[in-house]
Amino acid sequence: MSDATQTFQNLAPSAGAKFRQRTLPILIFAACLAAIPMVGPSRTFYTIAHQMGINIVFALSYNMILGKGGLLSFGHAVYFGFGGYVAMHAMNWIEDGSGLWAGFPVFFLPLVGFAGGALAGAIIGWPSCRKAGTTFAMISLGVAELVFAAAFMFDSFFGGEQGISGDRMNGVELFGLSMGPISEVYWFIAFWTVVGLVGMWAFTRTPLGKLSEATRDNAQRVQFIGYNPQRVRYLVFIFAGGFAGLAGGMAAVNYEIFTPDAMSLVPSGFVLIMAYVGGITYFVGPIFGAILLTYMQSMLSDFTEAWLLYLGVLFIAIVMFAPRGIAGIVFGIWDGLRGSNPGQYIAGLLMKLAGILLMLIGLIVLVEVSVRWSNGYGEVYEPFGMHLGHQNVLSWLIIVVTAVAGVALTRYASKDKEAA
Amino acid sequence: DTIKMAFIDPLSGPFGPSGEAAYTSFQLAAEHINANGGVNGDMIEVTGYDNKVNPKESLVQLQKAIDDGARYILQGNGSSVAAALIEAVNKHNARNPGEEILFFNYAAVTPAFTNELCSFWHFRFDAHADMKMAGITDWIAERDDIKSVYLIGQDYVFGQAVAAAAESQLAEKRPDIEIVGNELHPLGKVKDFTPYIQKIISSGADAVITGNWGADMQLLMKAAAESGSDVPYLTFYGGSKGAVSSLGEAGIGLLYQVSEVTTNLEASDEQYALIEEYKERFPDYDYYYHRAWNAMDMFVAAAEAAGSADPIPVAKALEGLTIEHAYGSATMRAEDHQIQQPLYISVVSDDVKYGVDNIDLGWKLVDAGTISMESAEQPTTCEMERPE
Amino acid sequence: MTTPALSLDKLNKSFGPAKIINDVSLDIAPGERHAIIGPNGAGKSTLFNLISGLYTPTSGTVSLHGQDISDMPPHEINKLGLSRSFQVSNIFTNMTVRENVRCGVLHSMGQGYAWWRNIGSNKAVQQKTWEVLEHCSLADKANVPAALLPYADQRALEIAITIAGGADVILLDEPTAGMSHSETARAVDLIRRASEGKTLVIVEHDMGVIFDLADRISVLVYGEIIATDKPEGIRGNAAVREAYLGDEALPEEVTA
Amino acid sequence: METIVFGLLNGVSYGLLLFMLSSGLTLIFSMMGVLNFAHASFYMLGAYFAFTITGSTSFWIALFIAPVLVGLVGALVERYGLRKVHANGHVAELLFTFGLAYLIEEVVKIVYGKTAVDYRVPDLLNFAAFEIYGATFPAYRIFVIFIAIAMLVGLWFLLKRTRAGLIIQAALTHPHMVGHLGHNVPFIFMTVFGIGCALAGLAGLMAGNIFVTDPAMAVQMGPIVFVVVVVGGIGSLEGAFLASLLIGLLQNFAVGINASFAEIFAFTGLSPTSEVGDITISSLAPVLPFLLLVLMLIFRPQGLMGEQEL
Amino acid sequence: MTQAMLQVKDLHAYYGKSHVLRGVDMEIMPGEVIALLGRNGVGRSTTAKAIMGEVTPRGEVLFKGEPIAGLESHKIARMGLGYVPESRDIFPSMTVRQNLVLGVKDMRNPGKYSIDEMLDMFPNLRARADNPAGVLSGGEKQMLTMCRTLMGDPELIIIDEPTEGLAPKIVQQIGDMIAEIAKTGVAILLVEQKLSIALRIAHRVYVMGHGEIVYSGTPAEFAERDDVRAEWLEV
Ligand SMILES: Nc1ncnc2c1ncn2[C@@H]1O[C@H](COP(=O)(O)OP(=O)(O)OP(=O)(O)O)[C@@H](O)[C@H]1O
Ligand SMILES: Nc1ncnc2c1ncn2[C@@H]1O[C@H](COP(=O)(O)OP(=O)(O)OP(=O)(O)O)[C@@H](O)[C@H]1O
Ligand SMILES: CC(C)C[C@H](N)C(=O)O
Ligand SMILES: [Mg+2]
Ligand SMILES: [Mg+2]
Repeated sequence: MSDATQTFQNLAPSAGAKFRQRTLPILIFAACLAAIPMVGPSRTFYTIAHQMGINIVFALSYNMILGKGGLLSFGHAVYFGFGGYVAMHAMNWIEDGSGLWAGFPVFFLPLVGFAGGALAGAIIGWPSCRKAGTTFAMISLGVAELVFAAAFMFDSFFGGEQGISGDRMNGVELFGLSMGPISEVYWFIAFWTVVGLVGMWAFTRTPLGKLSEATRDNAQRVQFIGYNPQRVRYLVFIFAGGFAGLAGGMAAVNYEIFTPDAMSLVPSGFVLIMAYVGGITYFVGPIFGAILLTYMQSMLSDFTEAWLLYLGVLFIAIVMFAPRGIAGIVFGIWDGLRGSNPGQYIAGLLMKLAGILLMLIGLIVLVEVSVRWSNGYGEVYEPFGMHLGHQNVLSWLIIVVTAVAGVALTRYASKDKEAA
Repeated sequence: DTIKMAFIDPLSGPFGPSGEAAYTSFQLAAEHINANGGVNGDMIEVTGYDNKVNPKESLVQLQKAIDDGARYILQGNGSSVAAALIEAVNKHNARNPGEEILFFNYAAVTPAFTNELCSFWHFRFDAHADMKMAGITDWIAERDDIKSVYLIGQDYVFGQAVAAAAESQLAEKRPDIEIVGNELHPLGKVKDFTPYIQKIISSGADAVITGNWGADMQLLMKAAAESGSDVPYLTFYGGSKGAVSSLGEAGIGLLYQVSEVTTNLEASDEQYALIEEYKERFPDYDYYYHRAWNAMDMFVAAAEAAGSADPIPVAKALEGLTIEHAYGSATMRAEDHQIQQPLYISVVSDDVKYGVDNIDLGWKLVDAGTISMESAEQPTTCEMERPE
Repeated sequence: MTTPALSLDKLNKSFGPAKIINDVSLDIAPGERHAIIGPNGAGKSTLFNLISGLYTPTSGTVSLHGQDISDMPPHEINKLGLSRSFQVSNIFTNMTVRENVRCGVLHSMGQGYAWWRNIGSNKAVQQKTWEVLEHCSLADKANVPAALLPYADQRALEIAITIAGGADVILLDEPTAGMSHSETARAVDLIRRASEGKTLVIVEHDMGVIFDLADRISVLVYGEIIATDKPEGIRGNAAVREAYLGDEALPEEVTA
Repeated sequence: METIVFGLLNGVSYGLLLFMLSSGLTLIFSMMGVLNFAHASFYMLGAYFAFTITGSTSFWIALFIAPVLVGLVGALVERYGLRKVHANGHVAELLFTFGLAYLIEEVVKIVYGKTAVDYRVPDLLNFAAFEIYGATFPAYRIFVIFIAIAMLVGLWFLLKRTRAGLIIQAALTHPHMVGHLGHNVPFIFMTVFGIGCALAGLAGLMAGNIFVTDPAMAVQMGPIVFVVVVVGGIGSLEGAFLASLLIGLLQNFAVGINASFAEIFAFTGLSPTSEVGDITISSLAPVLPFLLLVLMLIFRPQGLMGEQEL
Repeated sequence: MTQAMLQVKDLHAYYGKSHVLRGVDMEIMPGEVIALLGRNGVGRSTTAKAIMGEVTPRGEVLFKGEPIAGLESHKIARMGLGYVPESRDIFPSMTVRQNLVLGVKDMRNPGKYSIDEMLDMFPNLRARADNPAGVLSGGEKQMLTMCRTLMGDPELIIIDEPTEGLAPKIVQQIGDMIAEIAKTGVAILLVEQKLSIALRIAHRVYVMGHGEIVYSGTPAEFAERDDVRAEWLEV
């Protein structure tokens, strides 16, 4: 038996591997976060970074139920919203200094958000987690609309159109942070992003986390190893709600306002897209998705009005051609590079990339020319000093040639790969 | 350098046209100012930020605007947004001394903003709801044939303020009038007002008072036309895009509006030229937001008086400033930063110089429809904190 | 007389008008290896579904060690010590083999729905997982994702998950379906070892397996048990031969 | 009394519009198992196409061309998009249509602008059909009712009476078998998707001028369509019809009722908390369909007339 | 030498990872009735499905010399292959007549049988022509599926377990019917478990075991081979 004992330990990854694969990435991530303020970033940078932090936690929490739990929800923003609202109210209680709240630091409001989100998850999850699959998806849609519409009726909690706002510069100061200027809020966001990330990562390593994956893969079988899949789903759902609420609490402190729109289908759809584009089969996928999409949302929207169109194209392309998302692509490339024939792999990859790039150029020119044409303000798309109006033959030439060449090249590259 | 102004308002969705109409007005005003040499030699740049009439989104856009270097915020579409902006601007200015920003509110008319919620950083360039409602109720007070009134409005601060003002002012001026309906509907979500119109018809009301604007105004009129309703509509924003054309001929003599000007008031040729230039540039819209010119002109006057385009000196110079504009004079009351100016009640008519919505109907001043600056003035409870 | 490990009493199951299981009564003693055979669509899998709680009987009772379990949900029944496998492999395809088995082990190790502790930190769980893997000759494939296993190994994993929880009554539904000869032999060996000292109920079409393993055999035809006997008895039972082989035209050759 | 009559009239005409919109989705969902999230986007396309065609020709030409165009777009989407995703399961399909909804909305914004277009009721039908309790009922709405009923009959006939309908119905439960009989199931699916989209397009054409033709119309209608289909029962045309009427009536009656919870509670002798009491029945109107959806899914997942669960 | 109607060469098929067909070879000549025997689960139905394109085949399948492996099923059907699956798959809510209508591939160019002729041939069905097919008895359903397939004018029909779950008398009837159809020149691949009927009507038998053909011969030859039966068919 002693023999077996030795071997079974070898089955699990070694302590070194564990450190390399699990602890190290998180340490690096945290170190990056800590290093950022040293380079003296701009206001804009902070604004986006905060949004990213919030979205990372939100998207990860969504993936607890979609990726790890196999439940497609169209209403995850409800829990984000509940968490945010509860935190918002708590912020106001802190300001009023009423009772216990007088001594509660604003810094810890995300915990209140967690409680709010988890509570909402516990209430709403009770009826909805009895089902899975499409039924669950439809219930989540119905609940989302229901809560959103009801939010305009209960003004004392949701604040109607105007929402609830507050002031984060109250209560006990922690770590010498007044929480006023944006650069101080940064530490708050960074801290809770890491907490959320570590918390959700740890969750995947617990029995419940594993059971959640088992229930996703095969709910029927879970019954026959002694677990009630409904209960597994329910518990996971509460946690996902809690972490969404945590993100909501972060948002409450960051924006100091919550409106019912935070619970509408739009943010619910956005978090779905973030998680899916990032890659729902990987823990880190949603992080990629959150970073990319937040960036697109805030920066791309400055460059082009049609950024949502690009987002739609990106999403559909991912659904059709890369269902494992960005993370899948990244890890796929990584594997390819370490595969048997990296040289050939790189060649194929470059060819594909070139093809995609060409298609992208065609698409961008098409969209940008059209946008300006449709706006009718007589503006003209002028990349790299070119003058691409809608009456310019060159514009249409670029569009057609690049698109055709791109498609052809990509096809050729994939054929090549298959043959190999 | 350039003076950056951020226009934070809806540029898409059901209230997009309201935002666009104002955005184009501010841009044209800025162009003219720049063409005349700018402000102390500096050029003005007005950039649009779409907020979808959502307060939270507005704060995101505000942040962006500040990051982009804007020191002046222009907003008007929606008091819910304005409330959030006032608060955010107050906080920003408290937390970032030296980087102050000013908020020029050109249309969000909830009275509280220049009363209990007043702020040094906020200036309002439109008459607030109590002022406008006073105009309407004075007019009703004279009309003995109106015995019952139906109130319909949007369910948010502004709509609530309108309803409250109507109730209290009518109770005072015409206690005999019965309020047969007081309905608030969701903001920008109703697509078919037919059931509401039918409720109005069955209530037998003699007049309807509404503060609706944007699509909510237009669709209300569309449903009224379809249901053949013939009650008069006393509105703040009958001038919203599409409202007049939705009613068509049926609107003549029925659709009223109280506003700071209409294009059919007497004016100089210069002003007529401006109206025509606007129409030429933006054929989808009509010259409606005269207050955009007022706001910009007052800004220029203040900045020139202060000799600086920095927010604090400009704000101080704005207090008590009076300008002459195309239709008379306007004064920024120092106490509460509420503009004071005459108001006009007009009604849809086919006998006008300028039609709206690209049809021949337009707004014509009603008899005794001019409300002087003095009678439009309302007291304020504002206690303002001013920086050193 | 000892209480039977598993006892069916006048069990009936209908889907709408279709009566699939018809008055089935059967006692299986502790430690017995019992086989159920019968033509396609006879109701064998349905019977398993009734016993394991996936379906509730239309009438009649199922008892486990004398306790009525007819109306219990599957996970409750599982907790009482009954475990089953499936005719079509029913494993957690996106997990590794080790994780699959570990999921099967968790409950019996008192891990419950715990979310506050690391799954890897419990030595007993790891130990038990390892034992089961070893037992089912899957240890060398422990870190392979289950979906990538060869078919025969998936079937072995199916059995591994079934026995991992340490149940003392085990139901196997066609464990060797789709396996080649040599794979079947390996599977039989595994089943024999895994059911040591336990009660086993097995459904199989492969008669070699049945006669090799079973202490007793029941023949189910159109929802009714037409015979229950020792293997030799079944082999010689004409009714069974007819029902199962459908060889009624060649009676004289059957005796050969 | 007036409330009841008005509620009935408006409820029925709104309900029938909903039916037009959801019948296409019912068709697609029941045949292909695809919960088409972009369905309302095709409805929007119908309205915009109708607007364009009406502008250059007339409403009556648009009436025929716009739905066909939308149907073609739908068929292309099926052929070059959905079919590829099909192998990855229903969730992938659903996500595909979800992304498609985004895409269509953005394209519409680029082509037609971000605000509403002025798509009007044709002059020929722009008159009052009759007057009742001082309010008139527009002729166009009668036209809508008429078209919706024609559509119900037509669809029913198509599904139950023709060989093509037989094939479609058979492919619904036994796609493989239908293939073995020599019928081209993928082509059928493409056609069905096209027809479903065309129906949505027709609904858009009819409704775009009653309501508003703007880029938000899809998002606004989308969820309600799901409510109809799910409440009606998967794959049941009759169910969808019933559910549409039910929701139409429910919403319109609710708007007409002034009572608040406080009054209702007072009537039953209970005392509500102030905020719940302030809620009026009419303000509940937007919530009701979703309440119905959630309750239905929890207590009767197969819907009103459906046979199987979602 | 006449061209074979159907040739199957080294056919493999998988369900996910499980290798169900491991190189099946067989050949069917025009007008021939072939019985495919074997124990439960050896892969007979899978063979039929792989030929018909319901399961992805690997290997070669030639129909009248033309490769059909991997084609979509409707194309295979249109080339002249009929298939009666194990699950029968009648359309239960449609009438018998409607079921038959669906068997016709092209309405403008119907096959040699009209619906009336079909119903004349099977008086049982005529009596129920306008009833929903769902109410038919098991035997009648089996007849209906075969008639439906005949409506499409196939040159080869693959019939999977036509007698499963049927009473002996009906089994007899179905057997006669198949023999009847064969006489019209249609080749038949009969997947059967019941030796009696298989041996009565087949011209040749194939025996399958573990995804391969393990024996082939005429019924008379097969009758001599107790060893094959013992190893591959019996308990
Ligand atoms: N949920 C259900 N609803 C309706 N009928 C069912 C259901 N489950 C099984 N049946 C029917 O019950 C009968 C028995 O099925 P079962 O799966 O128990 O057979 P089996 O003996 O296991 O056959 P096999 O050897 O092919 O596995 C079949 O006719 C089947 O169609
Ligand atoms: N859809 C499927 N998925 C996975 N395995 C399958 C599937 N269908 C059949 N099998 C397996 O493939 C093997 C061959 O099945 P097939 O249906 O071809 O057998 P058969 O010889 O026709 O037997 P019978 O019809 O008597 O059950 C069996 O082991 C069966 O369990
Ligand atoms: C644009 C305006 C009509 C806005 C409205 N007056 C409000 O205060 O909300
Ligand atoms: Mg079975
Ligand atoms: Mg078979």
